[in-house]
Amino acid sequence: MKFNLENFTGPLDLLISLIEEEKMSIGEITLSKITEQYLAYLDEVEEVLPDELADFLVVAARLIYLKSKTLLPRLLPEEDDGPDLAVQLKLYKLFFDASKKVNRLWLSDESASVRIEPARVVASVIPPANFTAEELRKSFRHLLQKLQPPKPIPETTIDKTVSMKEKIDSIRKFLATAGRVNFSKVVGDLAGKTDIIISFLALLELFKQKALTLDQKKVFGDIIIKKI
Amino acid sequence: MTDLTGRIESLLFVASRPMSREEIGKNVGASSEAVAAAIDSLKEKYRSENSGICLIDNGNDLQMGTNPANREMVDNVITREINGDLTRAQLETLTVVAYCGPITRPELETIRGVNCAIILRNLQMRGLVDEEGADEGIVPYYRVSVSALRFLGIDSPADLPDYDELCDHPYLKQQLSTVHPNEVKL
Amino acid sequence: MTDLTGRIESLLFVASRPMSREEIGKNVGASSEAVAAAIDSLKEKYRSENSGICLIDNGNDLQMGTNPANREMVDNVITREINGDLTRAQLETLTVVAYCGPITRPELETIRGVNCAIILRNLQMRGLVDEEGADEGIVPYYRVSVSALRFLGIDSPADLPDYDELCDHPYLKQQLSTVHPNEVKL
Repeated sequence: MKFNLENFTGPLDLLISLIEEEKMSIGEITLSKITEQYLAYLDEVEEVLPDELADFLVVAARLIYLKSKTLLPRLLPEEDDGPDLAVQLKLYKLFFDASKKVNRLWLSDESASVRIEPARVVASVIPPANFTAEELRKSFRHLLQKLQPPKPIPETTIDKTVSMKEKIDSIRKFLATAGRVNFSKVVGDLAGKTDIIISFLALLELFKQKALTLDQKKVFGDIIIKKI
Repeated sequence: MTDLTGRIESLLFVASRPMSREEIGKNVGASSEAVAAAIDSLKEKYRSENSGICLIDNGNDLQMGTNPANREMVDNVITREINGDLTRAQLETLTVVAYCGPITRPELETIRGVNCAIILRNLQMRGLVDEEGADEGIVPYYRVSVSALRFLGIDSPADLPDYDELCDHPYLKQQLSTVHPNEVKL
Repeated sequence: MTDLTGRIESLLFVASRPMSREEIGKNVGASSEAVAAAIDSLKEKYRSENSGICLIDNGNDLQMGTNPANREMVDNVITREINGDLTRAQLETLTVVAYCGPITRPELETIRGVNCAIILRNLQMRGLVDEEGADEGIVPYYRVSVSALRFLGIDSPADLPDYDELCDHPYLKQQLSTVHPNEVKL
């Protein structure tokens, strides 16, 4: 499948199209269900890095947060959730729909025309009082100030990630052969941050499905995964 | 001289461009309150659906135009302006600015979930969106231009489909309340 | 479409010139009797002494104009449009045309980031900017006029302060390169 970020006007547009594909309504549950498709989508486009990718990643982070919240409802505090993604998306959808109506107005033949007052002969053209070479120079300097390019943002690369489905499969495979495995082994030595996030979500998903038990001896310690 | 309403009518007739309420006040020598009242009565005069002239108002600027319904006939005597299509991103941005304007860029970006700097510049270059306040050193805000309303064939943003429902939707208030003034990106 | 009276009102409004009853009839597609009746009701609409617009009728031709009672105010406004101080936006446009001319409108708008159609028209009307190439069917370009140079007391744009540094400043080049050609609407 070939994806192109430019097909979408932004991350919310992408979410709407994913939700419509699934024929679901906007809500936290739906969002958590399409998190994987959304991340898979971003995987596909990682070869091109348009400026807009940052906005797509912000939404990715919020989706992952929502997803982990649905998987572990009791473990995450409710406060400090930031703006509600579901509300934002519902609002966006209102304007998304309105824009189609606006487009019909735009394309319709009805539009107002204006008149141009015919030029009159003025007795004497006096140069405007503020029309001086110095004013022009000042105006140009002011314009250049506005055009000054912003400081470049430090570049970082996005880690190549696997999809959550792949990760779930790989955890199942580990467990099928060994019966128990450490989380550090599941993610591997070369895993990037996104990879770890996906692995963790996969783990939570399997835990929710009661496919395994989890044990962690101390905070931030390795997680031991056991088959049930 | 005629009364204030008549003077503003004369002024808008010869202006050949959108004129701000402030400029109108200066030209006719009246307070902003008096100008606002006179504009209201002028709008009343041209509101009828069979009026050949309409008064287009984006909340800041005003311009006189022909009734959009007469477009085809007007095309007989003047050259039709070419508007060109809007891209989906332009359309979406114009829609939010039209319904919610005057609106700041951070607010707009909260609604669209995406950086809007380039698209706003695009719309300004096409003359469809006006920027205000930048020269006064405040966070600039944007509103739909009189020309954009003209092309859409409506007199004011309030004539947009479902305007009342959208412009103060509870979701909108909730969403915009999350925008902090210090989040302004330049 | 509006009723006949409204159509004639639209027509006279945009025409900005006297129009014969015959021409009006042709454009609105109505018989001379119907046109005559509609003109009467239109005259009725604008007859009030406080109307800002009036209908001038020499028995054959009709023209829409401003109420003669407002003559002085209208004259002042138009004189100010031509002789008054340049607004900040006008000054900036004139500056870019002076330092970077000959320049096309899309280039100018890319640098300024706003639509410049109305401002360019005003600067041409003031005799400060000349348009070239429109007759040859190419994208017209603009340059500062000879009389503008004369007002400034210089012989050529190269005599403008810091000309060499500013006329092709890297920021301008960068700005011009950031715009995709298909986003520039003419």
